[in-house]
Amino acid sequence: MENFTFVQNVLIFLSINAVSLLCLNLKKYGKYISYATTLIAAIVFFASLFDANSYGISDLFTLEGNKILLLKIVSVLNVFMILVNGYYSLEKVKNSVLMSYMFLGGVFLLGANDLMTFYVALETIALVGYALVATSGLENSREAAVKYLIQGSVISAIFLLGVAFYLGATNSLTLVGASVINQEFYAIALGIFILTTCFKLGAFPFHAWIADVYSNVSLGNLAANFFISKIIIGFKFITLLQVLLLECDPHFQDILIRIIQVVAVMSAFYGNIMALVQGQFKRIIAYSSVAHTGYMLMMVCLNPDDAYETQLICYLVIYSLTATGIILILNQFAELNKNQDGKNILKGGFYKNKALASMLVVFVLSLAGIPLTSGFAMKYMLFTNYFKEGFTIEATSIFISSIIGLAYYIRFVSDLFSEETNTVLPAIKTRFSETLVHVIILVSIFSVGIAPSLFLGLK
Amino acid sequence: MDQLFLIKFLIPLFWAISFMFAPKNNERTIKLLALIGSIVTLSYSVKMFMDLTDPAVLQTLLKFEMPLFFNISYTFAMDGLSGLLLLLNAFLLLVVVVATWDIKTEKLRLYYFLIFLLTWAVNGSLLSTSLYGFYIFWEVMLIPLFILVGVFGGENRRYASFKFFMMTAAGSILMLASMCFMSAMAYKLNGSYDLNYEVINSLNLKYDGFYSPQSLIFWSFTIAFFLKVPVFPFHSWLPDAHVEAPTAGSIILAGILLKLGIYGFLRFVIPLFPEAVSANRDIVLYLGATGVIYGALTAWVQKDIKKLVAFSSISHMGYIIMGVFSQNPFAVKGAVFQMIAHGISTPGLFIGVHYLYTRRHTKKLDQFGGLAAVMPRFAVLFFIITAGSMAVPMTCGFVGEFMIIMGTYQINKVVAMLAATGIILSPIYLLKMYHLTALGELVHEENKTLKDISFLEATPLIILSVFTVVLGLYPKLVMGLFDGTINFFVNKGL
Amino acid sequence: MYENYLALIPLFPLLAFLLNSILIKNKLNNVQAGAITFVSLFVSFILVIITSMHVYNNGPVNVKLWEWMTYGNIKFNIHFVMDELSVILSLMVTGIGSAIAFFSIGYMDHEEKVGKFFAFFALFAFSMLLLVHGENFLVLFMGWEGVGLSSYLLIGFWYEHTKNGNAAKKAFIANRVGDFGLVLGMIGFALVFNTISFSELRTPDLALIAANKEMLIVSSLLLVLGAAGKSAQVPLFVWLPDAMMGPTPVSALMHAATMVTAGIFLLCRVSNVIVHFPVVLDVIAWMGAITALLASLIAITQTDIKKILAYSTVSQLGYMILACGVGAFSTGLFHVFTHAFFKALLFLCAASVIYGCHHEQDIFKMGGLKKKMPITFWTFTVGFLAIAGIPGFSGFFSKDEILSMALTNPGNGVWLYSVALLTALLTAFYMMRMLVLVFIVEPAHHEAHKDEKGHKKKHDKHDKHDDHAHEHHEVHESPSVMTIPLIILAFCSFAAGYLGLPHIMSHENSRQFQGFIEKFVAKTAGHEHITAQNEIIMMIVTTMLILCSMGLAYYIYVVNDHNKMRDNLKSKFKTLWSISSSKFKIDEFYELVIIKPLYEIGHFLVDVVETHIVNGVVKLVTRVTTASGSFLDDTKPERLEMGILYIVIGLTIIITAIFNAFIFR
Amino acid sequence: MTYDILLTILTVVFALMVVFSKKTVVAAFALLMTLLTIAMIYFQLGTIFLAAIQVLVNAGAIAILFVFVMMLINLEQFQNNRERSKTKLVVTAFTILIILGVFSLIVNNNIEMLSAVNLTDNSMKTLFEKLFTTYYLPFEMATVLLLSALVACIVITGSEKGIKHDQENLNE
Amino acid sequence: MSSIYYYLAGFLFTLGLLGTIYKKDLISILLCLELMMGGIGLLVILFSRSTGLLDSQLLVFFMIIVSACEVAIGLSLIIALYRKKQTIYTDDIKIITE
Repeated sequence: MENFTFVQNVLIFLSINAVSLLCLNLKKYGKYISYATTLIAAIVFFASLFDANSYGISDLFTLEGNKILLLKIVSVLNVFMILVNGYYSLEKVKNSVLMSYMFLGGVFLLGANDLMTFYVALETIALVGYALVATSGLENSREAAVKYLIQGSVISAIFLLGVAFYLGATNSLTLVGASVINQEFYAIALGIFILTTCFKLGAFPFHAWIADVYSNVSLGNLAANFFISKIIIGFKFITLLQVLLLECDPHFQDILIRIIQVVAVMSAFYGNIMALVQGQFKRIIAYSSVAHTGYMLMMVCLNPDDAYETQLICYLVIYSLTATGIILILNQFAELNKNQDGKNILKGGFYKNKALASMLVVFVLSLAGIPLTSGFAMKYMLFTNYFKEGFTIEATSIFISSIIGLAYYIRFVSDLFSEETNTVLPAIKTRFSETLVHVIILVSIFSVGIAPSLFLGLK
Repeated sequence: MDQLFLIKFLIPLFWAISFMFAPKNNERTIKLLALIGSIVTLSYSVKMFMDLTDPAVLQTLLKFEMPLFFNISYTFAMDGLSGLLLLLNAFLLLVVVVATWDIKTEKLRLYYFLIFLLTWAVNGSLLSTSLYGFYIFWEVMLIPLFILVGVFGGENRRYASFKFFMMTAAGSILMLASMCFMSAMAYKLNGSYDLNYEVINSLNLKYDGFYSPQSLIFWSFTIAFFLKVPVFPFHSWLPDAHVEAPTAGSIILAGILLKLGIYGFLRFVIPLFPEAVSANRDIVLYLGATGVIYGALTAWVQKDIKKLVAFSSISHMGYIIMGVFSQNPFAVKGAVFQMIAHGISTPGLFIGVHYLYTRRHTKKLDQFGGLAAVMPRFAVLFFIITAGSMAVPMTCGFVGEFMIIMGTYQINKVVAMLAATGIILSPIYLLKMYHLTALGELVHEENKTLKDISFLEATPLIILSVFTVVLGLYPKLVMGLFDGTINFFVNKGL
Repeated sequence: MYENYLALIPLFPLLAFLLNSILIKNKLNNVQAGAITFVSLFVSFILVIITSMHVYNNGPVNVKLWEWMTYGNIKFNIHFVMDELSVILSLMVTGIGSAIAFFSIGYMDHEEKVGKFFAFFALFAFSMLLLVHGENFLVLFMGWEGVGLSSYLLIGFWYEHTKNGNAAKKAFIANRVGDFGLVLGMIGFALVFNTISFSELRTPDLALIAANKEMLIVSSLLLVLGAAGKSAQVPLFVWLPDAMMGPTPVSALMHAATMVTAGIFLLCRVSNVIVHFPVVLDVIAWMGAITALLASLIAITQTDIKKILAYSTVSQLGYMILACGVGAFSTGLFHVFTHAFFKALLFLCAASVIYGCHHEQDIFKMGGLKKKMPITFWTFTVGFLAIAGIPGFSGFFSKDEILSMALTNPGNGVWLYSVALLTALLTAFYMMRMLVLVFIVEPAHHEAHKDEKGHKKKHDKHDKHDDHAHEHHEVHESPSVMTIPLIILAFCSFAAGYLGLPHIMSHENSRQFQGFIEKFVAKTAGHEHITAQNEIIMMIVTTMLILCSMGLAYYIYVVNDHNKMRDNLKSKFKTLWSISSSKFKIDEFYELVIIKPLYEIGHFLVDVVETHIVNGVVKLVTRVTTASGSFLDDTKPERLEMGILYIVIGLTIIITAIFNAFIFR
Repeated sequence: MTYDILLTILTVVFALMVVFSKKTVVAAFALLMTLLTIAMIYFQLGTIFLAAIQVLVNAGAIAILFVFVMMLINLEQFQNNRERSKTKLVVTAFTILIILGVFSLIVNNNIEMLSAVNLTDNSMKTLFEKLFTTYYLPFEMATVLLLSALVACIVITGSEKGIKHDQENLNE
Repeated sequence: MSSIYYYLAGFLFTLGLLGTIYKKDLISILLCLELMMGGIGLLVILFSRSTGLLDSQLLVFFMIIVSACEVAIGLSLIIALYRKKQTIYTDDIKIITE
């Protein structure tokens, strides 16, 4: 069935963004107007999704079930993201416009059923990602962007190699129900897809960009990076690989699963160990995200299942939200005392800014997986799944690696409460949008932490 | 079912939160608030205990389905054992508040907030019988103590608090791992993640050899609890934590937190993994006996009073762990009694050290001596507490040790004899401590002008010494409370 | 009614303790404080007498106060009993105790903290009564430890002096070693017989005994260790002489009448079981014999009056243990009975001498006190004759019976006898020496030795008595409050022996005491009866020998110019002399072999195990983690080409892995 | 046949020049040549459309872009390439060789399947029908991509913050 | 006998990969990336030749577009970086962290 409402929505979205693009160059109120229009575009798009339950344009593009759910969530996050970005400078407004393109790329990636759409959408996300990093206006943004770009391009080339092999293996570009003629090529293709996944999510051997990018990106752009490239790409790739692995010859399947397990465990350990020795808090979060990727990556080995998909979505969203919240608060502390090395920006932070500090503690403990926060529920869910599917040893070793994780998470807390600071900090004044973000994240953390079954699709 | 239970249970939490809104720089009000809070907590604990009709059986206080939280049914239940520890906890809260009445800090509200939060968490993990609830509160417990040590501690507090947190949390993560494993099995079995006695028994984990599931789960739980108790090779964090912690931290830590490990053994490990327990009994018994001797000998050579007391409590914990694992009702009861006794005597010692420290600002043994001349009241009370810790008959310390040794003697004579050497060793270090502080001549000038403890300061020590003697003469007073409970557990475990 | 009395007996001292310790703040004067304790003891003495009359006529009295604990069908009760055995002991405790309390009212008059002293005194009496009246092991053990604790407190009464404190600590810990044995032995008995009450152990089930022999032997040996700890037998006797640091009445109380006899009391309590094990009996016997000999050898060369008495106590205790060892429990207890009186007497005399000489304790500083303090002298003489075993005095009967029992003991009888006899002679010798040097010889005779003993004096004395050194003042007789008890005790120590006459003296009422005791303790069995004339001959020979040794001592120290004689004796047996005067270096030996190694082990544990193993593992884990972290960090994965290199290597690995799969499919 | 080999050799030579030539300009020129030879190979393989696009976009636009940028930043100061650490180079070359070897082995394994050629009609008409009917979504996406790339380039280069940085750097 | 092109494509790809690591200045690295793209385009065509897939040609078409965009962004980034640091060497753009 052909269903063009979605195309209409996309076109409306595009046109409003075009308007905002034009408004950018207006002298006086330009940035306000275009910010407003961008926001409106995002909201309109979200609104247009309200009644939607499935979109099938052609067999090349279908959105249904969990994908539509994820799309709704992400379009909320898009609004949220633009809010975080704020209208304080022209740069940021331009970034918001770029973000909406990135979001569009995400939408297409999510629905893509053939490698062509998939590839183009992926590249859109990636390119806008580089641009966002480059225009963050922190002192090292451009260096980070260059590295990101070059490694990203290398990876996209390698991905194309995989595509070529896929083509050779199945004689088609479609991703669903392709009949495999040549298992060797198929295996190679899957291996390269796995590699790409690892890079995009920043798993161990392919994580080189992640620390720089995270620590040199302004908050809004980082949020975009998290929300689009981590949530959508993560979800799409993992579910896709789950499906594709079924087609694979069991012999190769074992090898691929073994590879995934090794990568997952290694990134869990590597991320935690590296985060342990970092000085800056942003870098700590970056490496902890490597570790969390490790925790998550094992999902690839599970069989495709609706419940798992829901849990994956929940995990990704909650993780990204929490990390964003932490980075936001870290930024607030950082701009409070002007030293850009984040080494002791938190020293004694609690005593002047109780609310912020306690919120930071909650977020961090949620990442650490202390009960009654969402982090615990997520971790518990994930590892129970692994045990359920019989990956006992991997799950156990990842658990052990997460012990290391506690050490640096608790460092936040002890810094906040320690008094070795000699410069007495003034109180931080929080903007409204920031407060909004805090509250949203806090609510989401506790709601998922206390009532996980609502979100995890459990009976 | 107790209708008002939830309110009663949440009182400490509310109280803790109320400190956030207390007037900032009005010390007196805050302290009075804390005092009232502790009294209220104690009274409702007593009330709850009174309402307990039959301490032998686990009596459900509140049971509610949590369809949203992994669809588990959450049960608050209480029996003699948990009720007793509940009482001890509330009692120690009061003791802490009174003993540290003279605390000087501008972060008073944070201080009391943390203490009450800690108490609440302890209550929670004592009362919740499903593994989930236990684990949740068990983890929640760590944070306030971490902050308490990290903020109000001594010079080296950062290191100590990190060590404490990391080691205990590592243990609890092991526990979590095996919980995940079990609930995965449970989910496969009957489609729900709930983990209570019936479910875990229905999993019938089989035991053959070390690598069988039951033994692995048993060891992960055991190591988690060992790290908490702590038992001999795992005790590395305890001395540091005690030395660096503020007095309140030390009291609560030694008084109740260490017991939670034992409680975990009694509540979960022994009833749930009987084969593994009986298979690994002797290892643990030897560990316990080693701990007794090790703790005593190391305590003997310490220069720092608090360190000495810390090692002494390692020695006592050795006894307790022996008693728990000896699978002999008498010894297990002895272990529980010893928990109470240790929860009375060691806080007393810490309070004594606190008074010395607030007067002299040092904890080095060689800085004291001959204090009996200038602080007679202190000397007398401190001696009674010391005697209690030394397990002199007619004090509470003796009862537990005697029961444990007797019970263990039936199981394994060698271990019992090894442990009994503690009778010889304990006076060696405790009397050393007492002689170097209270007796001998006054060598240090600054000691000559110390003033004796005030009546307010003396109160907690007096209460504790009264308990020491009364429990020693009439142990039935508490023995009756958990008699049936222990039979219940041990029959499961044997 | 008698039950209530029995319950009240320990109560009064407890009340006195509480009263004294509560009222200590608001200045009781010394007399009042003493009066409280004395009265309490005396009242319970009267109660004891009443009750013991009842017991003598119709059997034991029981009172069960409350239940302490139950283990299966083992009942741990707080349960008092007044039976044949405890009658004797509690009479001694309360009677002699009240006498001593009365005495010490005078002795302590110009001390400070007397309230504390009497409080501890009462506590001591209380726990001693607990020990004596305990119907089962538990109560006995409570009293046992309580005695240890209160003796610790009393010995360390002048705690300002570190060495007093150490003496007290030593006493307590040595006792603790005994308690270790007692606890384990008691547990063993309880687990075998399924009871801990003595009245049931009195007629033990022979089948059970036969069934688990080894365990019982081990347990009884452990009990013997306990007894050795309390009543200062050979491995553990070192604490007793040091315990003389306390005030002298305390020494009299503890080391004469009450505390040290607890060991023998314990052995008698379980006698009905251990008689079945000859091994244990032999161990006990030899332990006693060796102790007796060793202590008397040491006592010969001591110069401190209290130390001499202490060692004599140890050797007498050895005697009693020896008696138990040869199976003559009742005889041993008889000796306890007689010894209590004369030893208390001797100690109190010593006390009054010390009091008179203003806390001078070196016998070479004294002398010629005969005229200055006649009452003390005469009473002391009585005690001396009693301990030396001169016929007619109480010591004679008990000691002589022990000797004969030892001789007739099957197996090693002769050896035991000879050791015991030698001990008796030595005892006579050093007691004579003491008597002579203290009372008879003029001090002028040995002014020369003052300097050589000069240093010894200094640290024997307490600082607060330095104001009156002993040279320039006149020695005086003690006040009547102190002499009256002396006289009473003197009478007792003369008369006490007549309760247990041997057969040959009176056939109709011989061995009444022993007979009474043997209602409870095991009969003296296995000894072939000696004929009357043999016994008489034995007595005469013994007496002769004793007189000879007394004469020898008199000769050495009085008739002959004792300096020369002593000096060339000294030079002749230099090594022996030094060994004896240095107490066989046993303290040093223990210090070297037990204390130091243990302490070193403790240091080792702290310095090596604790730091390098227990913490070491933790540190190692931390180090490894952080080190590997910083190593990986130094490889700077953020560098551009390194990043690409990682990617390339990852690609290579993946592709090769899959290609391997091709090959090995 | 010989034509294939000739093209291959040419491509290889130019490609090697791209990587190993000292002068960046030369490298750019070599890249241009490589792309052209690849276009010829496309032509050889019968995909004329691709050959054309290759010449137009790659050879035309991109190479020119490169040269333009090189002129924008004066490359004289960058002529002499600095030295690499030998070990890294060795490691890289080794891994690269492995990849190449494995790659060629894999291709060898199923060469017969691959070298079976059956060209359906690949006339422009069918091609663009496909593009505008089946694949119109990627096409639309490509427009978005181009648009965003445009905006991105503007934002990146023309950012006043960047210019501020420049002034600061020049002042220093 | 067009199978030689497979090896050519693989060679171009790996050579480009080598270049990205070997080359020193960003522009050359971009050049090498282009080289890789060319190689892969060839490979895609070759792999689809056996079935005569038209889609593969479209894929290559999109590839070319995308790589053009990539290069554009990359070059603009290089310019921005050059404005800031006066260098295009990878050694000079490492980020200093403590």
